[in-house]
Amino acid sequence: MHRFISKAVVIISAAALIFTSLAGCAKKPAAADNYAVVGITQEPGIFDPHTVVAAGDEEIIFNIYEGLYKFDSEGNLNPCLATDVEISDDASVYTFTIRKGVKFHDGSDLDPADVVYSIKRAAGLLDGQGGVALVSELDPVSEVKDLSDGRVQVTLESGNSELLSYFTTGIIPEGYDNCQAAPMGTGPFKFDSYNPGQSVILVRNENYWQKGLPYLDKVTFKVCADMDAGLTELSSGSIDIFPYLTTDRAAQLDSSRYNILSNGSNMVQIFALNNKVEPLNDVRVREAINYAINRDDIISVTMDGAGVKLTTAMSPALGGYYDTSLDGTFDQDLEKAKALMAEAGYENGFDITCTVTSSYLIHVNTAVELASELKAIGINMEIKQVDWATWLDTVYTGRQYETTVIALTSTYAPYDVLERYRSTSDGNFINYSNAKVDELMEKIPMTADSEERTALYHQVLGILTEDACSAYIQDPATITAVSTRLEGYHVYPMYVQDMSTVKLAQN
Amino acid sequence: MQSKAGYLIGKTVELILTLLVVSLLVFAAFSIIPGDTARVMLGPDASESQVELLRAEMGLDKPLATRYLTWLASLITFDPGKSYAYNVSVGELIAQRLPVTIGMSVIAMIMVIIISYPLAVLSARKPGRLGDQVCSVIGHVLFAIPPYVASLLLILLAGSIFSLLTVGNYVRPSDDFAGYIACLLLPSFAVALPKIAMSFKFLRSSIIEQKTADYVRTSKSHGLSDLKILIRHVLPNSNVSSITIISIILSDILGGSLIVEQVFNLPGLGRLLLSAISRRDFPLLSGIVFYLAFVTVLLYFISDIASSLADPRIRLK
Amino acid sequence: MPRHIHIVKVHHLTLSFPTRKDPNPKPVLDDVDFGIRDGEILGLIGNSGSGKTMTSLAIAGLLPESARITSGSIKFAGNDLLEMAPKERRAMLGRDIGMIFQEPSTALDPLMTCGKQLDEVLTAHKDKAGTPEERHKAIVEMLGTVGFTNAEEICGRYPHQLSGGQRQRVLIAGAALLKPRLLICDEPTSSLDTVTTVSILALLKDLCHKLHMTILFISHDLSAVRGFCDRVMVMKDGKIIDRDTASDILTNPRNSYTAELLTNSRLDTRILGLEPATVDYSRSPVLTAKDITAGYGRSLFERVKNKKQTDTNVLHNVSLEVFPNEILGLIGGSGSGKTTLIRSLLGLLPHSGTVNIKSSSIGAIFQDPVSCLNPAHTIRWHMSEALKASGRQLSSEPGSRAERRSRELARITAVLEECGLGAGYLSRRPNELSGGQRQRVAIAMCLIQEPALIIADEPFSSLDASSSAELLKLMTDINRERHTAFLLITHNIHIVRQIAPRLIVLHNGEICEEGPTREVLGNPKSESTARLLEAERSLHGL
Amino acid sequence: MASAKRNKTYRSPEASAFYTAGLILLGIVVIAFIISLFWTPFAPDATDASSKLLAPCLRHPFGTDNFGRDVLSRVMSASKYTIFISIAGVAIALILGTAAGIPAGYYGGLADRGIMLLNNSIMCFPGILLALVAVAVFGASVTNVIWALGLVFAPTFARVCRVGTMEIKELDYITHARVMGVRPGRIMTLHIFPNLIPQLLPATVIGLANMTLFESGMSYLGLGVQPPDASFGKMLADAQAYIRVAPWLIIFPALMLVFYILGLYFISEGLRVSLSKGGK
Repeated sequence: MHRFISKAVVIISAAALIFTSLAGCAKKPAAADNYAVVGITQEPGIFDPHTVVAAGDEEIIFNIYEGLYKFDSEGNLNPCLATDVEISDDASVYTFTIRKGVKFHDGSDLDPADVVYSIKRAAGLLDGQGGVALVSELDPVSEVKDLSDGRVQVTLESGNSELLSYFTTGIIPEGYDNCQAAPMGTGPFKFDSYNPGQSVILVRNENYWQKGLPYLDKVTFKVCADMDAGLTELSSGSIDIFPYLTTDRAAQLDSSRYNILSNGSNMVQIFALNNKVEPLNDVRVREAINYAINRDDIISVTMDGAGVKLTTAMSPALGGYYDTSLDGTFDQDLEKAKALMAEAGYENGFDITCTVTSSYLIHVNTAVELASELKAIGINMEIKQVDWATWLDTVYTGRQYETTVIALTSTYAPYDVLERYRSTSDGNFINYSNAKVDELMEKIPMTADSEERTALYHQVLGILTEDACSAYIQDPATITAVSTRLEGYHVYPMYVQDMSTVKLAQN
Repeated sequence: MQSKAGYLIGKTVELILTLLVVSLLVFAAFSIIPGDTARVMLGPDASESQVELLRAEMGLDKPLATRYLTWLASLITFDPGKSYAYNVSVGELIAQRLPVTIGMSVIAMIMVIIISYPLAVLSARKPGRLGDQVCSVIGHVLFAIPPYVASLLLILLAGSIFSLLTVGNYVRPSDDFAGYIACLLLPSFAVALPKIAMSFKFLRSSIIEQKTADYVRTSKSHGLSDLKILIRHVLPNSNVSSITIISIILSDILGGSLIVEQVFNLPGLGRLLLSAISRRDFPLLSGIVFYLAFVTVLLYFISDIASSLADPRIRLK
Repeated sequence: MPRHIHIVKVHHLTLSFPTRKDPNPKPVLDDVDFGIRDGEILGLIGNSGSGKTMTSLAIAGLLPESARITSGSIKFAGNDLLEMAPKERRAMLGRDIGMIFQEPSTALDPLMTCGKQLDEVLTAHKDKAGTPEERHKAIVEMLGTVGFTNAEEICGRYPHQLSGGQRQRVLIAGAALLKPRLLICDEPTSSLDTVTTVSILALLKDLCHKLHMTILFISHDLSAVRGFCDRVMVMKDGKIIDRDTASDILTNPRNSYTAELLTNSRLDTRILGLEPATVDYSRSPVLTAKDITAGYGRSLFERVKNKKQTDTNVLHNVSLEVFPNEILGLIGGSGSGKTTLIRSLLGLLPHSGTVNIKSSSIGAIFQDPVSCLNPAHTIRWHMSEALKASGRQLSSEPGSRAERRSRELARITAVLEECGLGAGYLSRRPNELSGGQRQRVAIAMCLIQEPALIIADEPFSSLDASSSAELLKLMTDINRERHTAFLLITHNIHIVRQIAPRLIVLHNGEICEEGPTREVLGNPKSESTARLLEAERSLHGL
Repeated sequence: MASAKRNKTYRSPEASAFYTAGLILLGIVVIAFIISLFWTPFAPDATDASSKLLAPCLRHPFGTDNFGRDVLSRVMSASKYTIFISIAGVAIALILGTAAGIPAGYYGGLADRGIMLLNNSIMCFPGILLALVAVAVFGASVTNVIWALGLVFAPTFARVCRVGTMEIKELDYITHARVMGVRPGRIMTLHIFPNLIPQLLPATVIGLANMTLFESGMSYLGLGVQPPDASFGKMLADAQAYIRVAPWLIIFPALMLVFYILGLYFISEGLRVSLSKGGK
């Protein structure tokens, strides 16, 4: 027997040597490289265009589903499956003209019935849905009608001039209810497979209505544990596109192999303070926190300076809607912060927990920097890291937390940004409640005049700042590394990865 | 012959008992979770009816003993339920990830053997010489470097020196077998390094010990050459004592690869495990834990059988 | 090859182990000069470290690598061994020079059958190899020569399936297989019992005649060479200090060292003036054991497999009585069940039958002086532990803690004193004591418990002669003065003859003879007693 | 055996070399730890955006990290967790292991089989797995890490104790004690345990080293010491991204970690050498 074992060892060793030498010689097949691999740091979970919540899922299904309207990389809202829309004067009836010649991934044609089904499903108007809207913003929709002339009429309970951006929600075939397992839309890519924890693979939609698009045969969204794991893969060449990098990490990449694209992200990174828990329910404490932190330092540490400082709930990227008069409100002032703490009865500070998701290094790092800065006014902040799912459950939905750091994404619409500060909003995870804000937010959709609306927005922002409802930190730049192998990638000011325009570099 | 069968039966009974205790341990670990498992899994936002539903689905409303037996039965049929987070059968998920972890472990083990064995034989030829001492010191240092630290250093080296070995680029064995091996080489090496040191140290001292054994003196007095004594007596005897250590090393490698996968971003059991941990996916977690332990128990069982085959003192008692 | 008078001639051999620190150490062999005559059996006697093993290894060419021969030469059949190439020398091993060693239990590769290992001797020497069938025939034949009747079967066995004596025979067969002219035997019998020793010596002598072999026989025991060797050399500190014919040396040692070795080989009790107590056999015995049957259990699996078969018993219905003041001798060969009996009597082993002890405690002392004391603790700890365990602790007595402690100390010192150990030993640890001193502490630990009976299990077997003698004297003194009874287990018939009025002979787990010592030894009725006596006589000449 | 007289001050040169090397390496870490209890150059978690990712210089001998935190201070304070967790964990493992191993070895039979079955079953979980799961179930905190590692390591000690006890209990002095009527509990604690120390000592030291390996691995995975507290594993995990631009972030924690583990290995090796030589 021992002889047998010795022999076996020899044979195995020899075999191993052969394998290793083979592996050494093997060259990757050069052909068929018309693909791209995109790194993502969240486990994808939901592929249903109407129930999707996480931004990480939306950036994938952006390529599968299309809505009646669609954003472009500039943040403009363009007609997509609709060619045109007519909005009634009181903004309560939207009439869409449906594009012709569009095919679903299974080859069937898009017709108005599909649109009616999809919008009804999103708005919760189908039988058996009990009127609960899957896309809560579409809740005001009261009726969807096929006008039989290639147009679809959507009627709202009350006028709302800000609703067009929500008609970007995906259109699916009539009666189709298997979006989770087999996503089916009209987008430039078809769903191929999902390997949990590993990847989502999309393949080219040959029947895409925009002629010539897409360029790539295959797009893989590959799950990386975190940014650093993604960076490792990026430098080894197994990932082509990796968004949401920090500048210092991007700087490490070989510039001959990667183009670094940077863009304002229209995100609002917030140091969220749960307005319902002690001692954060005291506005003076919230103010003190706002005065204690140094936003420039945080931006420097987390984004290597590539971020725009925020003092309020809206990114300056939204142009006129942003109130420039608020700039500089909460510049660091430790004396003032300490005074406010003392006034609130916390001259010796207090202990607090910051629940932050480990999926995003930028937020963890922000929390670490915040903890260090808050020490100066006696606040001892403990950092508790949780995974994304837990964060969503306990912090965002459950609101069981004291503080957290997260970036709020939104469509390119000011209403979407501020909607969450309504006391009844699902997105109001900071438990902010101010009757005046509620009232103003009610009023805005009814207001047709855009200047008047802007003034109302400014008013809301002013109140939010006055209440110091949370500490706003920055609009972090979206930094994306794209392999020089590819071109045509556009960074969107929102959380999407548009792969339709990406193609192999010409050389 | 009868006692050989007896030995086998005894070992098999031991194997089954151990597996039972292992399963009990795993089950207990997930049954004493503070609070309501279903509630913990669903999060605070879930409605009471949702929790009830999951509780019923997971069988949490049944008595502990029933739950254990059901779970045990599902383990035996290799179908331990559905992952809560992925909504896919646990068995399927594990099967998907197995090639990475098993591949890494096998490659690492081969590396351990082909590197440490010849070195140990050479070192043990002249113990105390410079070469031997250099090997021993390097061995100690390697032993003290955690696999993930070794991985970091290797990544740094690999990125700049061996452009052949790509980091984190996992190739499925069905797509390109050579590529599959190639992508696992570096992580396997990181896992193997401290074990190479361990096995070198053990083999070396075992060979030295055997070389001073009385039977070697007898063989010398019979006029056998040193080489023949080494091959026919010393190595087989030291192999017998090495079988146990090899099974321990294999189990360590399995554990080590769980971490190293994370560093190299390979889609193996380790990452599945960590994601199951972070998402509190208990069906998946208990499945992974049990099957990993199962593999180890099996390894020890095989090593026991192997040493009984190799050693007549155990075989023919 | 021409015949020489001396088959081996060692000329002024000096050997040392130089190290980097000490390039010129004291030589291990210092100007050793002797010859081995063709056909003789030459005994080489000396204590460990005397250089006798190095001498034999030098002849065989198996010296450790660090050894350096600084001067001298070794000639074998006229050829200078030290001038030969290593390969040539190796070829001589097995073919011209055979060797057997001390420890037969480890001298065979446990993974290889005996037949295969013997086969290696043949295949290692290509000129003598022949076909497998021829080789097998030669091996079986040689196994027959060394006394195996089942030679074919032995070929297929692994070493662990053989007894010590059998293994030594296999080793002898291996050494003699190619009929070498010189057979070096390095203490081949020191780990064997007396009966086996006698048979192995007889075999060697037989081979010497049959195969015309010359034997170099190395031993530390001068008496073992009696009647076996033709000539004897005595070695001390790397020098040969005495050489003559065997009978001359044994009867008429010419220097003090040889004389000392000679006394060590026998235990001369006559000069000690041992006076055991007189025994009154009408008194009721301190220990009565009836129908003791004991053995070692089988594994759970074996029991499940075969329910009917009873446990393998080592003892069968042994009954014995020990009377007050008595020293009862218990002798028996190895495997006779002595140890099992004692463990049963001490209640350490499950057994059937009854053991009745008319005393609160019995004391026990064991064979091995190394492990008889706990190395982690001082002698004082040992004594007070024994005192505590006996229940005779003084804690219930009046007085403060310090007073009790001092009284306890006084008692401990007194008992140690009685056993010949002064108060200076109190704080010592076992590894600072000699074997004899440790056995004394063990006895003292018994005494402090004031037992009526002490069971002594081969207490002398690992001690040198003077320590044994002193211990023996201590035991008889205790017996006489304290009226403590002893059950003395030993294989040394000589001691039993001197101090034990009554004797039990154990054989195969049964008492085969019992009665007054003089009668039993003077007129052995059972074959096993006779054999024990015979082996004793042939080895020690008593 | 007269040679058993052991000269206590004698050490083989091999053992001395191991001791010296081990104590120097370990000393570096332990001194850093002791100083950190009273003083660190900077507060270990004080960030300073203006001085981030500085290469080693006079002000920051080990450089600074991406938050501008002083790496020397962080390394010093990280040694605290490493040392504390390894000692506390080994203490738990040692207590559990001896409490299970000695009776198992002493009594044998069914009790032994039961204990060893449990023992072997725990050992069947590959290395770090059990600790990870325990922490996963009960949450990541220093206390949980200590308990988990203590539990994982206990079987090793139980094994050493059991085997040692089985050997020792056959020795005459234990038989003697039994004959004298010493109670089993006393035999196990006072007669057997002191004689297990020569075997337990190297096992304990190597246990400290292995526990550190595990702890740093868990911290690396984010399941050990939680930020902003410093631990070697977490520091290395964070430093992975800066492997090229700021290698000092990897080098210093890795060196300290390896020093500690290697120092312990060397000492255990020295103990093994001197105890095995002294015992024979």
